[in-house]
Amino acid sequence: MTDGMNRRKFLKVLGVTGGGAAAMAGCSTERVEKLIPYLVPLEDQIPGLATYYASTCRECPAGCGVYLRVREGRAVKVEGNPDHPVNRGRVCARGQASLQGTYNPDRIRGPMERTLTGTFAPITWEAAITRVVERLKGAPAGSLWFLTGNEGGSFDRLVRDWLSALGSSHAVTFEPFAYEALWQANRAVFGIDAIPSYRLGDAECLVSFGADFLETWLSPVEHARGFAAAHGYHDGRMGRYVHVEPRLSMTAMSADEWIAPVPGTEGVLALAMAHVIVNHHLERAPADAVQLRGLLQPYEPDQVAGRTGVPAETVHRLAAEFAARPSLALPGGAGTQHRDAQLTAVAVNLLNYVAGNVGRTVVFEPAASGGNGSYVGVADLVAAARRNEIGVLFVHGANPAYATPPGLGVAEALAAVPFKVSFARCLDETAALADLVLPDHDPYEQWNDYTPRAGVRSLLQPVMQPVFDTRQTGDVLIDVARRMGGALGARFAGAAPEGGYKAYLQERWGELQRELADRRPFDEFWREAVQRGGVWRDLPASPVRVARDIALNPPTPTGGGRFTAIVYPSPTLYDGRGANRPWLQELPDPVTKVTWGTCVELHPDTASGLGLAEGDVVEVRSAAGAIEAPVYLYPGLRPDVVAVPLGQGHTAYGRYADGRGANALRLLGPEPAAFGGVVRYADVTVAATGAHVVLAKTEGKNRQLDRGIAQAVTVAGIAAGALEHKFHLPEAAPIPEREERILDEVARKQREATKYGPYAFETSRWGLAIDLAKCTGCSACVVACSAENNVPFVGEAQVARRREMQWIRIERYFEGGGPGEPLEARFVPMLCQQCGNAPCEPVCPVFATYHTPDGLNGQAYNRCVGTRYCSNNCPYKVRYFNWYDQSTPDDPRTFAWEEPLHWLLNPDVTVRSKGVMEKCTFCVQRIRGAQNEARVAGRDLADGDVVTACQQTCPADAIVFGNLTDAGSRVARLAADPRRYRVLESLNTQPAVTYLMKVRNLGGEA
Amino acid sequence: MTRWVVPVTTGAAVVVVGALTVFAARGLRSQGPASPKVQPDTVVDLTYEAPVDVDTVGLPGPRQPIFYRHDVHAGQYRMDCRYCHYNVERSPSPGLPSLASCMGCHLIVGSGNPEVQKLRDAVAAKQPVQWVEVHRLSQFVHFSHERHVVAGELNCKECHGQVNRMPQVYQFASLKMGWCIACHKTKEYKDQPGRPVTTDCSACHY
Amino acid sequence: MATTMRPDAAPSPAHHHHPTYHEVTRDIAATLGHPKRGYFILFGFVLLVLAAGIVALLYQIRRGLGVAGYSPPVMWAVYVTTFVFWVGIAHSGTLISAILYLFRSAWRTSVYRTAEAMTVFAVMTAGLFPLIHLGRLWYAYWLFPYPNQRGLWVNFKSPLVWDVFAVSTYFTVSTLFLIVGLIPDVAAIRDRATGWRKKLYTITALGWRGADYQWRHYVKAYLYLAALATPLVLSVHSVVSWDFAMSIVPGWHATIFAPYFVAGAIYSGVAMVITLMVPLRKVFRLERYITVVHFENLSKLLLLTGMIVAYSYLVEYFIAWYGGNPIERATFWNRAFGDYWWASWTMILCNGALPWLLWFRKIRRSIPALFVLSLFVNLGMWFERYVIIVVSLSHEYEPYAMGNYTPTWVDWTILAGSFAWFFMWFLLFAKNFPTVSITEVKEIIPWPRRREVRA
Amino acid sequence: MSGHPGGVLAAFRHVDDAAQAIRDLRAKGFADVTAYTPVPNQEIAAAIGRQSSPVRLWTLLGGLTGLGLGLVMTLWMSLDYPIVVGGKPIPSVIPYIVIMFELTILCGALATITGLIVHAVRSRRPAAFDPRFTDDHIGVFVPCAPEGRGAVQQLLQAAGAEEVRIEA
Repeated sequence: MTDGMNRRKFLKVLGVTGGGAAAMAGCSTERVEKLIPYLVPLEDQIPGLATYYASTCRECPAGCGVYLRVREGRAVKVEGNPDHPVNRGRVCARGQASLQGTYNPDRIRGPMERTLTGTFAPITWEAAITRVVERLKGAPAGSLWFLTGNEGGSFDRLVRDWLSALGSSHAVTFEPFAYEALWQANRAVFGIDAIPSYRLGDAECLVSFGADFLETWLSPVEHARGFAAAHGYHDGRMGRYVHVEPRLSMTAMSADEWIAPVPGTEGVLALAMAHVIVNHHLERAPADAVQLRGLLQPYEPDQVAGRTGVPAETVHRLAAEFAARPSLALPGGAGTQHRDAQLTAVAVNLLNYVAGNVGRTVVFEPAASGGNGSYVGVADLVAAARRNEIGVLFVHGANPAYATPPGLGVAEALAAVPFKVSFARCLDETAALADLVLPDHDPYEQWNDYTPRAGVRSLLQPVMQPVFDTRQTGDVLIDVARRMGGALGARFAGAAPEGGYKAYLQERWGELQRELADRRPFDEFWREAVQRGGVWRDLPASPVRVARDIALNPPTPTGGGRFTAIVYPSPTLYDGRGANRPWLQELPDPVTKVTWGTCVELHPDTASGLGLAEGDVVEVRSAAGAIEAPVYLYPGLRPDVVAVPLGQGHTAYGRYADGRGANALRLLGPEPAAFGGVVRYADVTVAATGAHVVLAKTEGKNRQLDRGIAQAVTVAGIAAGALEHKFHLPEAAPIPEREERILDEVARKQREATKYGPYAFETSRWGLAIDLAKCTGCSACVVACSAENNVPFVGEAQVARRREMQWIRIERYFEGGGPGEPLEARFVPMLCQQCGNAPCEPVCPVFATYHTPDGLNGQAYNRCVGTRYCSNNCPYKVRYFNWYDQSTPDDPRTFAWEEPLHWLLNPDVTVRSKGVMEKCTFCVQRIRGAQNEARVAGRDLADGDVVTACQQTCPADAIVFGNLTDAGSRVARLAADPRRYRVLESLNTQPAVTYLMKVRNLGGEA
Repeated sequence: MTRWVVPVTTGAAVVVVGALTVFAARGLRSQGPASPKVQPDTVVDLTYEAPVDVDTVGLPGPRQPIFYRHDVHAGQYRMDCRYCHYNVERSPSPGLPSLASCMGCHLIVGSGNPEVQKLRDAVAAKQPVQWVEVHRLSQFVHFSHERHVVAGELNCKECHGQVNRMPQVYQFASLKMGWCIACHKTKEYKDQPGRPVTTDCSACHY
Repeated sequence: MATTMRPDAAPSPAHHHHPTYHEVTRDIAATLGHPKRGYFILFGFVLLVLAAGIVALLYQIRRGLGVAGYSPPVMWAVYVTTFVFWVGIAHSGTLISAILYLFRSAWRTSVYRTAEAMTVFAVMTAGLFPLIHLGRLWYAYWLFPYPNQRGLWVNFKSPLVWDVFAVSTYFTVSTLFLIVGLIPDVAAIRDRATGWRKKLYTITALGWRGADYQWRHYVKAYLYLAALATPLVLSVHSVVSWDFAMSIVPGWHATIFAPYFVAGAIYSGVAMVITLMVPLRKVFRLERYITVVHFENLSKLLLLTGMIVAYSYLVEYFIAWYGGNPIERATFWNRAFGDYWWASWTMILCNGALPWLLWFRKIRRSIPALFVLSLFVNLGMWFERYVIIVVSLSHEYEPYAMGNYTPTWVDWTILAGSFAWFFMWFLLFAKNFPTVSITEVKEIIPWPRRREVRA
Repeated sequence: MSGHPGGVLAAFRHVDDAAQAIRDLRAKGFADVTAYTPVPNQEIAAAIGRQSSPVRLWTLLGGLTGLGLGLVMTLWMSLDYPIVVGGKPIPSVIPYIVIMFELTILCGALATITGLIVHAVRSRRPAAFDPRFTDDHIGVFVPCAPEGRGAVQQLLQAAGAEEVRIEA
């Protein structure tokens, strides 16, 4: 397979598909197209059919397994690997956008060196490697440093081998979110150097102390699966979830109860709960829990209520619930980013322990290798550089110049390093400071492996020819080693001459095979691993006991500024590495719905107090620095808190990221906290600058005006029969029974009259069911849809005019929040409802939109003349118009597929041109594809043969697609669920999309 | 009563015009290669010999970088279309023979033929031959060879004409929508007699 | 023409001190002929604005509709507003020329020609906008049911297709009506003109001599054209109103729309007639033929239709409340007190309130007052359509998808261009064809007779 | 220039004189008198005495044709390539009524104009003409052989014609 891969040349590939080229042609058919054959046929490629290769997503440390859909030798879409234990076939928004990293037009196209004028100039690989070798020969062993991201696999090992052979041990790992507090707390409380796996699926009562476990924390996709299993509504039962954090994060929006304590006091609250449990509810507690009574004594709820701002009875109630059922408390996110992060982590560990969760829902496995490193490491590196102890610095997979607080002075420090080599794929802030840039392959172009957690070894394989003249860093290092000769050369002269990194990797996997006591020949083991995407097994939980000597250093009082600023990782851009993916830039933040920029979240009352309106640009100033950004009015905050997402404010990193928004890290002090990480809290002041901008957000009103768009019930409500009388728009008056009959008769006659020609035969009616009790608003479906359907991004200015084009959007509505009533947020994925009586259809003068025999609301793009009447008449507003030509390079201002981004285009879907309306059609290309297969095989479609892109990627499995006329299908059963409702049902549009009401568990019925 | 004549006749005229529009439409539709006319099957014609030398200029269809003779390969030697267009039964796109498969024969066969020499040079230079596309559908039309050939049991020549008699391949059918529809309106599902194959827009346009 | 009208028919406006037939011919023929400098300056300015409009349009075609101010959910805006505005303007022309003709109202004779010309040019202007607002106007011909190889037809259920038929029919019929009415006048001028104009009119008079055998058919044909134009004019704006009423957009979906729109159309049209007539009368010195009486009658028409429009506004709001549909209510609340309150109140002030001044005879008979008022009405009627279209769309069913709209320079330039286009035609017409009907003005002047008529 | 059979041409100022003159002439058997008026005039028309114009038949038939055309076109076209929109019947007559109506008016109007032209041309009588007749005079032309012209001339003058002249 790989050989076929290597022989492949893109010229041929492009020629055969014509996909890219033809796509650019828009709707013109007049151009002469060339057909360019392969020189040698590819045994695993059938032109016109997709091939799938297993690999691993490296967008964040979670390490989900993915399949790459490859057409004619180019990867066109990321899909989840169903076998992979981490994500079980689901992928998050960032994973879906990962191919925009591969095809990013700003990728470094070949090796570069810094010239005397300070600019970069291209250089050959040969010359580049020679330069490295010279420098290494000249540098004293000790002065050699290697900074990597969280590589978590054989590459880590390679780097360490490589360094040790050169006599250096300065390998530093830097991951912006390294969870230092958790590592420390686990050492302190359980004496184990690991992060446990949190079994959300088994937790009937979940309390998150700030952990954004559905966004970025540890392994969001895996968590979402577990959360959906435990917290989804299954015949009368569901888990309960309480979120403790000063800010209502996206994750918190799925909570049944949101408690906003004084910033930094989550730990105290957790200890208070533990206190109650050890004193009153010891049912499930392990025997040695009582010994903690003394330790917890000072945390009696009434004592701490003042500090946390949470009334004692709440603590008692929570503790009772927590102790009564299999439960789980999560330390993380904002809860473990303030000064007292370690206290929080320790407290949560204790809470889990006394509730008897350790070993049940908190499972420690034998420590996985590597870990995330620590901020302290970088601080040391900077110090060393300042002391001129670093002669040569290699940087791979880390971008400290951007991702650390500017106060740390990474840039200045690096200036003191005589020779810096970067292996960056994009010219990020750190690479921009390097002397030599040796661009690495994209993860999807290289051989590698990754260990998300103990027991899981996940493989990466090149799914296509490299897009640019890049080389895999592993190969480069080995090449350098060979040229260095000596100890280093000897170390890598090894097993496979010329084998390069792949051979090294296979050596490691040989060891793994022995470790697994697998007797098969290695090739067999290897091939299977490559096909499956890795090997994994369940490890026995290692039993842990609480340590005897635990010190609880008292929380530091918050002081200084008027507000506490919380700097949180963006659910879309993570720590900023997603900022050069246009899909992620245009993906509305699940909470604020703002795109393409930074906004400062302020509580409406706070804002009015400061005389600020939405869009007013404010200066947020802390002791460390200041940023300027527009205000977003967000009721989901404590009035004394402002929140700013990370991820923007790049000063390099390509056209989509550079100079956009503000970098919230400027607010943070550089000095590592006691727990070894960055404190992402700051005492700040907020002042208006007088400037005002129109926020590029996709949201109109954030209240649903009692229109029943997003409906919800409570478990108690269902028990009390709330579902019997369902919500409807209040009619002017109930229709008299006689008229009702007449209306039905008319309707029947009409249906009869539509049975004609191709409509006269029995066909399916495609439908979708969306369970709002599971939907977490994570927006993975949005990017998946864009990727599958060639949906272009339109850019900030257009979004500001509400011209975004994502075919599925996650509407977020607020309920309550008035004085004394809790604020509640609801998500509704809104896509074309494929109405049975579609209002959009009859108004189209040219039949461009119409009803297909199988019940879709079809859209023939090439027939559309662009009257836009259909959109006016669509009550759901799910039709999107091509205001400009996003599909042609002729107009660079609006071109959305800058080469090589256009290699992402799905050849099965028309690329829409200027002036036509487009919309969701339930991935009709997948339906037709499946129907063709079925016809050719002479069989009927079975339930599950067709899977829409949104359904396929949904981490919570909230979306189900299928045939409504097939009573046995999953979707048909859900469409009959008592919680079913259809949006704006009173309009008699007969939507094919059924929503299942969100269910909230207000507790008390444990 | 002469004054009746004029209005009556003119009135009639307008009606006729109206009717004509309608039938004109009919006509327009069925014209062009309507339901593909099937020529007598010539595959059994074992005696066919392709003309020895033909002048490309005089022939219809675009001129190709190499004057590949379908009439020789498919006609005289009666090679099956699927030998080169190997995907036609398993993929929407019929597939284009790789130069390797050409060389399968032409390593030995055809020495001395200047056109074959071009092929060998191309392979030697590792330069793919850039054939000119003859049958082109717009990117907003999605056509599956697999379904038409396997499920639809269509013969290649119904859409491509008698390629085995074409020294240089030309576009036989208009490949316009009206032409597709004309056929779809006549054909029926093999397993459901009486059910016409679909004329649903979204069968091809998505 | 009033075949049944006796020379001593009801006292006509121009009754006292009639001009003689000859004076009529002379005075009106005098309005033609070589224009003065002022005319050319005005015409040049109009062409300039038109050019700007065309440039804006070409730019929009090149880059896409995005250059206009559209922001979803407001998918229709200035262009459709202006389309409805111009179609509305057209209507009064047909009303005066056809409906009043059937009602035999004598006073129409001296104003109907201007009104009718205005109709034709207004429809010509309106007809452009359905094209301008298309995403792919180069495919506009797909809107017609022409035989094509695809075998596809148009969707006759779509109000937009009704529009295509209604507007093109309306254009054809009103143009024919104008031309037919012109023939005898052109003949009259032909017999007085000299030089190239003589040639022009000789051709355009189609050999008219006013012979009995010509009048005989002419009179009937004109009568039946009027009879056809009358239901047509009522239908056209009903169809236009159905573009909205047929949808489910709150604020559009109302049964009152057809009569409401027709009244509004005539209202705006009459206003435009006044706007045109006042300067025309001055420049062409037609005070003798277009008298205060005519303006008073026009303003009565204005008052009547204005009252109907005001009533329709009330009904809209009333039904929104009485119908009890919360979404409908929200829409109208938003109209009155939402982000677009200023537009709604402009419309209500100009169309609902100001016409009440016309209850005063003083104002009805004060030409300057009427002129100013007519300008306000034109403004108000444009805003009426803007409110109906933009404001309704900005506040529909899906709260998350609600949003506001602001036009860009492209919208404004094309809007201005449409006015230029209209006035270009009107100026050309005014200098080359009689803007007051020679023949029909004569008709209401009794023939000189030797003996008294025997009753 | 005479594109007409010679005769006598008279110009009247007073409508009753002209009408009287025409009546007298017809009484004397001059059937094909041509009268010119700048505006249509009932008295003259009555004096000339012809049945009302057949143009109305054109209007009627044109209208009916349009109606039929609208009906046939809308129904046939929607059945020819059946497409369901908004769950409505494929041929739905009610919306099609709008189209039928518009076509009725359109064809009616076009037919009327055709009728006008056709008949105006067909009933044309060659006769002498004077520009004054489109201004303020009523013209009467009596085609007659040279020998009879004197009598006619006298009759017309007696009737009060302002001017009478022989047109060769």
